[in-house]
This record gives sequence, structure tokens and C-alpha cells, in this order.
Amino acid sequence: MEMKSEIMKTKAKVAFIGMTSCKGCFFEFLLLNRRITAVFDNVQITNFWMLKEFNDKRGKYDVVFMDGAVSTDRELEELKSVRERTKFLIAYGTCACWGGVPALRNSAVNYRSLVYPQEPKFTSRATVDPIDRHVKVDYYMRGCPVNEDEAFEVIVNLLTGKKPSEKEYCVCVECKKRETKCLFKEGKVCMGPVTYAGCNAPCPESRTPCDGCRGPLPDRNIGAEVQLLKDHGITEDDLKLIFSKYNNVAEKFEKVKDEVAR
Amino acid sequence: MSHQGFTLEELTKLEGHAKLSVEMEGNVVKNTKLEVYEASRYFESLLLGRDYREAPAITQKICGICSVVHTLASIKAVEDALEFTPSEQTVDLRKLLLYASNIHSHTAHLFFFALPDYLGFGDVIELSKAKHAYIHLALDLQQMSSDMVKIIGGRALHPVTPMIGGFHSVPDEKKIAALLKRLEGVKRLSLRTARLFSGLEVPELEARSRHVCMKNKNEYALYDGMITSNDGIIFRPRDYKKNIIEGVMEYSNSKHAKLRGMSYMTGALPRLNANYAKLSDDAKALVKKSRLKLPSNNPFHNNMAQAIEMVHFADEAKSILEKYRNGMKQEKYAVTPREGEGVGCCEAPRGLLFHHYGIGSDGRIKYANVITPTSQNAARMEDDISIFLPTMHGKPASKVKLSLEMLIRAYDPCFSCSAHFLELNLKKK
Amino acid sequence: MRAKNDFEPKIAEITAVKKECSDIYTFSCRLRNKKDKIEFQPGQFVEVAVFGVGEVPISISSSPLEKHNFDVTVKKAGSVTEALFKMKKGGLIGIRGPYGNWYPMDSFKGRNIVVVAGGVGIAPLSPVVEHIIAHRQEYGKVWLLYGTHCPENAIFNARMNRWSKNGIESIATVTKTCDMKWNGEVGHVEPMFEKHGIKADVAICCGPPRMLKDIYVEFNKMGIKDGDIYFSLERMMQCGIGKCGHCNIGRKYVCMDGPVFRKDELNELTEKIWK
Amino acid sequence: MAATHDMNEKPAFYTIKKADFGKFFESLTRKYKVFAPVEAGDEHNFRQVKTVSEMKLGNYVNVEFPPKKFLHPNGLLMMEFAGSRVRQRAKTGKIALFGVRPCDTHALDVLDRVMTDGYVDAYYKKARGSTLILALNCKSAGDECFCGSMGTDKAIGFDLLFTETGNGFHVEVGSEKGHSLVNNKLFRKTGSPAAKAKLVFRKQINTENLEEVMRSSFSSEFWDETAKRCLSCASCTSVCPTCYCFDVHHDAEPSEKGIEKVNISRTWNYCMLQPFTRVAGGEVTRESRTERVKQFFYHKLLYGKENQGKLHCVGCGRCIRECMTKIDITEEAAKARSEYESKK
Ligand SMILES: Cc1cc2nc3c(=O)[nH]c(=O)nc-3n(C[C@H](O)[C@H](O)[C@H](O)COP(=O)(O)OP(=O)(O)OC[C@H]3O[C@@H](n4cnc5c(N)ncnc54)[C@H](O)[C@@H]3O)c2cc1C
Ligand code: SF4
Ligand code: SF4
Ligand code: SF4
Repeated sequence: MEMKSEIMKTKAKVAFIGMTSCKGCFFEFLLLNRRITAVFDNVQITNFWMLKEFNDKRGKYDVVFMDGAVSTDRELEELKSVRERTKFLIAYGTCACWGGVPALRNSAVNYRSLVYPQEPKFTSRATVDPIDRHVKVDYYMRGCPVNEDEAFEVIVNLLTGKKPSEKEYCVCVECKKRETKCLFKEGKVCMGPVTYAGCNAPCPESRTPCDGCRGPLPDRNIGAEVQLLKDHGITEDDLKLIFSKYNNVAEKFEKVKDEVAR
Repeated sequence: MSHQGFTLEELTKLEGHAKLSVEMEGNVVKNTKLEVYEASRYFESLLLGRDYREAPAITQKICGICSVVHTLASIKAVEDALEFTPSEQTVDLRKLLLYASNIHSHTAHLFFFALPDYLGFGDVIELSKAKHAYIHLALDLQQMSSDMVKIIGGRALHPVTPMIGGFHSVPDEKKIAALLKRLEGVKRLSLRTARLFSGLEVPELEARSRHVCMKNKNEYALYDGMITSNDGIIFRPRDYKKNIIEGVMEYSNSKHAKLRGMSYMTGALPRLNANYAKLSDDAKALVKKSRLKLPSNNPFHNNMAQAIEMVHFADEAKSILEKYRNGMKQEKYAVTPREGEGVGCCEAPRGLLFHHYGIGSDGRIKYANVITPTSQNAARMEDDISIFLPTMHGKPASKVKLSLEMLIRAYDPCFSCSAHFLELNLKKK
Repeated sequence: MRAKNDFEPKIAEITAVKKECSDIYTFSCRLRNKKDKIEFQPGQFVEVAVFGVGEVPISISSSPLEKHNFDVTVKKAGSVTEALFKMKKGGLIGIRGPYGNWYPMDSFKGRNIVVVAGGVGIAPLSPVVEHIIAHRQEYGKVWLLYGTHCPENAIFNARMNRWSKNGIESIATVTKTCDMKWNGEVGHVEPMFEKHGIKADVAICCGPPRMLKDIYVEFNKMGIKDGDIYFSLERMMQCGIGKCGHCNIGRKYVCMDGPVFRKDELNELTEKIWK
Repeated sequence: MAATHDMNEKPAFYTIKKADFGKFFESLTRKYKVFAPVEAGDEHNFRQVKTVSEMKLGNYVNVEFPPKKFLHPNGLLMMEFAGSRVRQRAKTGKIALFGVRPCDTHALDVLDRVMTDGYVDAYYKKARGSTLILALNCKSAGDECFCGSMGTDKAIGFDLLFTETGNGFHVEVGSEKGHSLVNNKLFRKTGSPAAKAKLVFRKQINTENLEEVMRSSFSSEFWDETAKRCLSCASCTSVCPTCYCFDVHHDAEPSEKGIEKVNISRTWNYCMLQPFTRVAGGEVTRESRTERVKQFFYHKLLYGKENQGKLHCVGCGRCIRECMTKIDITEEAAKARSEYESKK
């Protein structure tokens, strides 16, 4: 069967490389459970320091799952070097895609002077950045944490030589598909309407508002969402907090903030 | 091994990035440095000015592996500050969630990080490719325990249902039945796991040290209790600051904590040593049949203790689930913001975890501090290495290296967690 | 016998792959099952499946006289087409169809026809020209006007030569010569009407949306009525048989009512094909 | 599949007592998977039930999620490709839907027309053929219902139509299959059709020359205003009983030895979403929200009539109920009409 793509002729070299994050997205990958053995059988995992004793840190990779945001110079150097050696670079998880929770420090006041009396060993950069601020990204796998089914889909797609497609619609679509009752009907508020789908809406399904962990959808209607939140009693101050949780990265956030202001 | 000592450049098969350097003179260890170069994330400062309700969802992102316990400790700290007492059902469900997530975390640690060493495989990937019999045990146990977390918490990592006051949603009758079904499998596989690990041969190491854990009179404490040490120290979580001092190490992005001036161990082994009497019958029977002689001072036994804990947690989870066979009731929670300060403490899979917040009258967070198990264990790990290395005298370098890594891994350290960079202005130079 | 299922592809084998240019290949295919036939009319398309990747609508570019073998000429555009480009002779693909409507060749009899193709748009128009050649006496003057960016992308050179010899005035133009040897015209297609004295009664066109819009102005100038202007349109499709709902233009389905539309039909629709 | 009423003189009307209804239900569950409305919170949804007591009607207006999911399920596995062969994989079991409301019987009629006119969608057809439609007349209209004005308040295409009476149900037979279901001691013949409850509607669409009205207001500016409120969340299309658009996917399944099998399935997709019309190269034919909003309303209020001879809106009111920003099809239709009137 001619399904193997060019890069997969020999077993693809796949690396999991981490920067500033909680490492949850790596852990999520292990939740493939039995499916993970098929992954181990079909690709060559050359780098996964959480699992492997020997990691190839200088070689070439076919696919890299790059987890975490860039927050130190050392990470930035590594990121650039990995990009040069990688065919298909995946921004893996919200930290890598948007800056995520670590990037909250971009707006935290005086975090430096507040936090430490002396410079720690590995000094931080002035801002915490999503990786596409510094290198080209081939695919974004959003989510805090990512969804392991999506991770599997991406790996299988790469095996067949298909570029994985991004889930460019909002969480509500998945809510409806799994027949979750909309939280707005209960008077709760939700970021689902402006957030990238792909998680399969676990939060609304457990009656918890989506807090937008997958980041703002390009086709979002922020104006309508803001009006909706205000109609449900959310104040201007709270709006800022809600919209800044995962996307607190200058350009991307500024854009949303402007829209909110409008 | 040279005169000057050596460095393990990159410690693998654990959470987060770290390296180990040891300075030696002959057979005497002069200096051990566990250097964590996981980037700091300044969580405490990120919280400042944010709404108190956001604390659990933000601080759970300190660590993806023990996000459940961070969430719960954070909720407890806020509730403590707001003087809110959760309902009995809420506490039961929180405990259930803790049991499930501790089993999940232990499974991952034992099989993915620790076991390949003992079986002589490089890593779990090799184990999988070799179609080793244990790989399905590991994956199935992980699946069932993470499913339990997912059913209760909404997601397997970074749970979303727990909230200040209670839960956004609680399991109904159907979900309780689903949980019971998973639990049956968890129990069966945990027993196999415990038998497997209590049969493994571990290096001998008698590291007499201070062991610290939570204790209460009702149960094998995970969710609440007094902080107790094996040498008689006892204090309320609220008084942690008077007892635990965290120092900034110039070589590490993790802090090192000491309890009244001494390094200490926290985690499964101290828990098991202190709470043996509260174990379920099945777990007790396992201890009796194992090589474990309690109390044990061998940190390598931590893995065995984790495996035995899994059986106990499964039994505890069962009794909670039985109590709610007909489903839980969705309660209403009335939490009102007020000015206050609170501490939340829980036993994470790898040991004690403290969250501490100050909240203003406007509901905004004014102060935050988090102490993770790994930063508590860090100093103890260094001390253990200093004791352990001399016993390895004459062994080939590769063996020494492996044993050292195994020792560190036995602690189940989580460096991403410890390097969230803790609170301020302690040890000034 | 199993019930007929219009979603089930027939298996076809790739018998030859011809590189037309760097991003356009022609795949010759033969249906595996000898009993299966593909009878099609000029303008129709098939759904081509690359198993494991997806299914895409592609026009048939070979002569309609051939019943068992057929060609598709494909431009590399996304995941399915890229995967197809990696396939070799002997590879298996899925084929459904032919689908869609076609050019009403009979109604063009005795008339002067201009066929305008842009880029890979020449693929669906190739069977039109082949049909005319096969029935050359029945039609009036016929021009083929073919525009691409660069000589490199100008495909079907051999066919064009053959067509020229068989009574089709074939004009190829590139917008830039890109420093390559080029015997044809240089410039956009629009000025070619005047330059070559094209005076047609019927216009047939397939190309990118921008081109359709610009060329329509020329057709108008020439006095061709909307009822004599035919466009081959392209829309997102997932089924090709009027179920998936992706290809609608107003009430029309491009897969069923098209892909060939008369301009006067399009005028009646609520949605417009260009803004 | 539409109900015909010349059932060769076989009597069309029956009654069944409450006590017997339970027995009838049980006999059904032996042959079919039975789905019936079950109350959850303030909504009802089709859930599989084994006994009549599991069905919880309460003050049942309609199910939140329409019956289309049984006939045209999201995520349907259609075929697999393995060993250079394609095999059909869709599984269809016999199911019975109890409590289908009249508007939804019309929605099924719309789907029948779309899916089986011209090319036949074999999956839909098969599922439809193995599904019993046990319709149930309404006792009262919901706040958002407007079937009264759409001519969809009288059920069609059912196997049996139930009407609640004081001590049981009145039953109307609508198909051969329906006849075989009532041919037993539990059902008693009766001569007369059921007394129909008088429904009061709070909403309506004036369908008089609706086609002309809609055509004339396609370029009206009020659509932009509507689009400003639209979140493009596709909730309306998700719950609309007549929305059927879908994508086809090929998903490889890896095994130890690589990829040996490909699953071909389809999932719902919606015209409200921007990628719906995106083609290779990135061009989106309906890029603006306005264009997408219009596609939905025009499909429901015009194109369906033009193409299938029947409006695709059956007045169930679900899209109104589900819309977070309260976009209301009846209001949009009214705006279109007032534009039309003002232009006249
Ligand atoms: C009637 C018709 C005839 C066509 N004839 C030809 C031809 O002869 N030669 C040629 O090179 N191209 C032709 N196309 C365009 C061709 O279908 C697209 O280039 C192709 O679908 C791109 O698919 P992809 O998977 O490579 O791109 P991706 O961007 O990865 O597309 C993903 C999916 O979207 C759909 N899709 C994307 N673009 C289009 C599109 N333009 N039209 C329809 N569906 C699309 C397909 O289902 C595809 O699988 C025709 C299109 C239509 C509608
Ligand atoms: S709960 Fe949230 S995500 Fe789900 S439909 Fe409602 S708004 Fe959308
Ligand atoms: S529902 Fe929202 S918060 Fe929850 S996983 Fe999805 S995107 Fe993240
Ligand atoms: S358009 Fe709205 S009211 Fe009409 S059938 Fe669809 S969901 Fe029901």
C-alpha cells in the first residue's frame, strides 16, 4: 500500500523537546495508553528526556513536538538550533503556541524585583514568548494541556504524509456534537465561542466554563462575546483578566485587547 | 570516577531538567549540587492582583503531573483564607480525586521512569518494543486511573471541576458506576504492581534522616492533618513558615527547604513509615510479604512504598464510592470574598505541598507562596548522595552513574514543579 | 449483489505519471475491474481518493472517446494532491464518477467558439477541444487561448501543437517569460482577443476567479451574450453528489448543477460568483 | 418514505390504554433499540430506554437535539480500505424513536428529499429504512415554536402517531410497518381521528410569497447588523433538524507493522464556519460573517423550497433557543418582509 510519505520511508525521527512549561503536555502524550505502542513501533523517538535515557540532542529530526514557551536565552538558542535541524516543527501546547500561563509574567508588575534578591542561575528573558515569535512553526497543537487524541491524529497524519488540519472553529461546535447543554443557559459565562476547538469541550461537559486555554480563534467575534459576557454581569476589570489568561503575549494579546476595548 | 568528582549532565526520565555535580576528595564527598535548570516561572508574582477564584486554575499549571493536588491545595488555601468549610460530600470527592490522581502519578513514575532501570532496559520505549509483559500492565493501569481522574475532574490533567467551595459538577449515579468499574481494574492491577515492586532488589542504603509527612487520627492522611516528623516535630500546616525555611541556591532554579535547620524527606516512604497502622488490610498484607521492614530508612524503598500505597488508595476510593452509589447531589456553594490569609496543604504523590495566599477585601490576591515536594526533598537528595557514594567505592563508573540516577529517581522528583521559583527574600547572601 | 453505494470508490491503478511542469502532473489511470467503465462528457469530473489522505474532485483531461483508461491532470495544491504526487506507476487510487454536468457540445454546432483556459484550467477544457477535433466539420472557427504565469508552467505543448494542426487556432501566452525560451505570446489573455482578431459567438472559460472576472469584460465587449458564456467553476467539495452542502452558490450545487454554468444562469442566483 | 393514507382500507385509528402502553413498549424493546425523551434538568433528549418508566416526559415540548443524529450520525464510519479493497462498514441496527414531534417528522421529510433525491445516500437510506418513527402530538407549544405558521404542525411520514388522551393514547397508523405494530390485542380500533390540542404560538413566520420576499432582500443591510451579533459558533446549524452538511475524512490506523488500514468516515460541518468554503490555496468563498449568516437563513427560507419543493425550516425553534446572542429566524424573516414591503 502506497501510503508512506517520503519522510516516512525510513522511520521518522521524532523528538519531544521542552522549554518553559509545566510538562503536562508531555504527560498527556503518555495518555495515549495502548495506542502509544503503535507510535513507538512506527516512529523513532530520538529525544524524549522524560522517558529516555539517551537523547540525541544534536541530530536532525523529521518531526519535533516543541513544548513550552521561550523564557531564557538558553532556550532561545536551543529553539533556533532545533528549528534548523527539523523538517516539521510543531508548537506543542498552549505555552508554545501562545505563551500560555508562563507568559502571564509579561504583565505581572515588577515580578523581578518582587521575586528574588539575587539573580538565579539561568536568567530569564524580559518577556516569555510563544515560539513562533522566533522561529517558523509548521503546525500548532493548542491546549493547556493538549488533547492526546489530537496528538495521535497528528502522528498518524504524518505517517501518511498528510498535513494535519487545524481545528479552525470554536469550542461550541464540539459542545453541540457531544450534546452538552450550553453553560449560558445556566447563567454561567464561557469563552467557548471565541476559542479554538480540538479539545472536544471537556470543560463545558463538566459544567465548567471554558477559560480559553486553546487561544483566540481567528474568526472570533470578540465584540459579540464581550457584549454577551457583559450581559451576564462581567465587569470591565474581569474582562481583562479573562482575556489575558493564556494569551498574555504582547502582539496577540494586544490585538484581542483592542477588540475588547472596541 | 575521578578525584575531582563528576557531573551527570542531564538527568533523564523524570519531570523537568536537572543535573547533578559531585565534588569528591578520595572517597569523601565534599560537595553535592543538584542543579535545576528548568526555567523559573514566578508563579507567586503571576498571581498578584488576580482574582482569588483564578488561583487554582493558574497554580495547577505549576506542574502537569501533580496538577490535581496543586488544584486542591490551592483551593484549600483560599478556603482557609475565606474561612469557608466545605461540605462532607465535597471533602469525600476531593479525597477520591486525590486517590485516583496519586495512583495515576505513581503508575507513571513506577513504570515509565523507575522500572526500566530495574529490568535492565534503557527506557520504556525499549520495553514497549520488546513487547514486554509489563507494558500492558502499565498502560492499562494508567488508562484506568487517569480515566477516574477524568470522570471526576473533567480532564486527566489540569482538572476543571474542582472550584472554591466545591465542584462545578459531581458524579451522578452513572458516573459512580463507571468509576467503580475502573476501580475494580485499578485494584487488580495495583496488586500486581505492588507484588512486582516489592520483589525487586534495591541497593542497600541506610540513610538515617528526618522523614516528614501529614498525619491524622482517622486515616492514612493525604487531604488534611498535622505535619509530623519521625523525630517528634509536629505542627499545623498554618505554621509551616515557622518551621520550614526555604533557601535560594545560587546554582539552582529550585529552592532547597529545611525543617528546623535539617534536610528531610517527604513522600511515599515517610507516609508509609508513619501511617502503617492505617493501611487497608490488603496493603498491610503486602507489606508483610515484601522485603520492606518498616520503618525503612532506605530512600530506594520509596518506589516500593508507592506501589503499596496504590493498593491502599484503591481500597479507600472504593469505600468512598460505595457511600455514594446513588450518585452525588449537586450542592450550592456560597463563598464570599473577604480579607484573609490561608494555607492549604495536601500530600502530593511525591510529598508535602503547601499553598499560602493573602487575599484583599476586593478579592484580589495580595500575597502568594508555594512550597513543592521536590524543593523540600532537594537538600535530602544531596545528603543521601553524599552517604551513598562512598558505599559504591570500587564499582565501575557506569554502575555508579546508574545507581545515582536511580537514587534520584526513587524520590520521584518533579523539577518543573520545584522551579516555579518560589517566594522572596529568604536566604540573602 | 450488494446495493449500490455512490460513496464507494472503484479502485484504479495508475498506469503512467507524466510531469507536465514542477507542480502539475498528469496521471493516467485504469480501472481495476475490467467491467467498470468511465463514460464521460467534456467538462465532467471524478472524485479521486488517495487512501489515508482524502478525496478531491478532479476533471478528466483525456479524450472522451476513451472508455477504460482516462487521465487526470493535477496541480499540487494541498494534502491530497501532494500525496498523489508522491504516487508512482502501479499505485492504487479510488475513483468515483464521472460527476457534474458538461459543455452542451451539440448546441455549439455551426458556431464560432473561443475557449479560454487559465493555468490548470486547461485540463477540463482539453476534452472539449478533443471533441471538437473529432467532429471538426460540425463547428465554426475555434480559438484556444491559454494563459499562464511562466513558460515553465505552460503545459500540454504537444497537445497544443496537435490541436493547431487540426484546425484549432491555439494561442498561448505567459505574463512573464521568466528568462526562458518562449515562442508564444507575452502578456495577459485579455489583449489577445484584439491581437488575434477573435470574433466568437460562444465563449467557454475555466481558470482562477480573478481571470473569469476580467475575461468576462472582454466577452461583453465582443458582444457575446450571457446566454452563450460558459464558466467552469470550482468550489470546496466533499462528496461530489449533492449531499455535503459545501459547493453551493445560492441554490445551485457546483457538483450537480455545474461545474459548467452559463453566465445568465449565474445572474439569477442570490449569491454572486464575484463581488 | 412519506406516509400515504390509502392503506388499502385498513383502519387507520386505534386507541391504547395506559396500562397496555407499557406492554407495547416492552414488546418494542425486544425488537428495537428504543429511544424516547428523557428529562434532564429543563431539557429533554432522546435516550435509550428499556421500559416505559425510564421515559420521562414531564412537560415535554421537544428534544433539545433533533432526531437527525440517528439517521445521519456525526462521525459515521462509512468504509474501510485495507488490502487494496474497500469494504462497507456502516452498521445499522433497528431502532424505534418514540416521541418525535410533528415538526421533526417534517424535518425527516426534508432530509429524505435531500438525501435520496438524485444520487441516493445509501447510509441514510439504510438507517431510515430500519428506523421506526413513533410520533407524538404536542400538548402545548414551546416559547420558540412556530410550526403553526410553517404548516408543519401536522405529522407526516410516521409509522405511528400517538396523541395523549386522558387514559392512554390515540394512535394513528401511517405505514405498513405501523399496521403490523397495532395488529394485536393491546390496540383497539376507533373510527375517528384524535382531537387535536389547540396550540398557542408566540412566534410565527409569514410564509406568503416568502420566496419573493427572501429573494428581494438578499442585499439588504440588516444582514450586516445580524452578523455583528453572530458568534459563528454554529449552534443554530448544529441543532437544526434539517441541517445535514458534512465532511469526509480518511484516517489511517497504525498497527505494529505500519499503516495497513484506512477508515473513511464523515462528520458534520456547518456553513456558519469560515473554513467551510475554504479551498486549497486559502480562498474562502463565503469569507464574511454576513455571507455565512445569509447562507443559513436563505437555505432554510428559500433554497430548500427552490430545490426540494419544501422549506427547510420546520418551525421547531431550536436555533432560536440555542443562540446565545438571541438571533431569531422569525425576526430575520420579518425584517426581510418589511424590507420587501418598503421596496414595493
Ligand atoms: C469540479 C472541479 C474540478 C476540478 N478539477 C481539477 C483539475 O482538473 N485539476 C486540478 O489540479 N484541480 C482541480 N480541481 C481543484 C482540486 O479539487 C483542488 O485543488 C483539490 O481539491 C485540492 O485538494 P488538496 O487536498 O490537495 O488541498 P487541501 O487544501 O489540503 O484540501 C483539503 C480538502 O478540501 C477540499 N478542497 C480543497 N480545495 C478544493 C477545491 N478547489 N475544490 C474542491 N474541493 C477542494 C478537498 O476535499 C480536499 O481534500 C477541481 C475542483 C473542482 C471543484
Ligand atoms: S457551553 Fe460554552 S462552548 Fe459550549 S456551546 Fe455554550 S458557549 Fe459554546
Ligand atoms: S473547553 Fe476551553 S478551557 Fe477546556 S480544554 Fe477546551 S479550550 Fe481549554
Ligand atoms: S431553522 Fe431553526 S426553527 Fe427552522 S428548522 Fe432549523 S432549527 Fe428549527
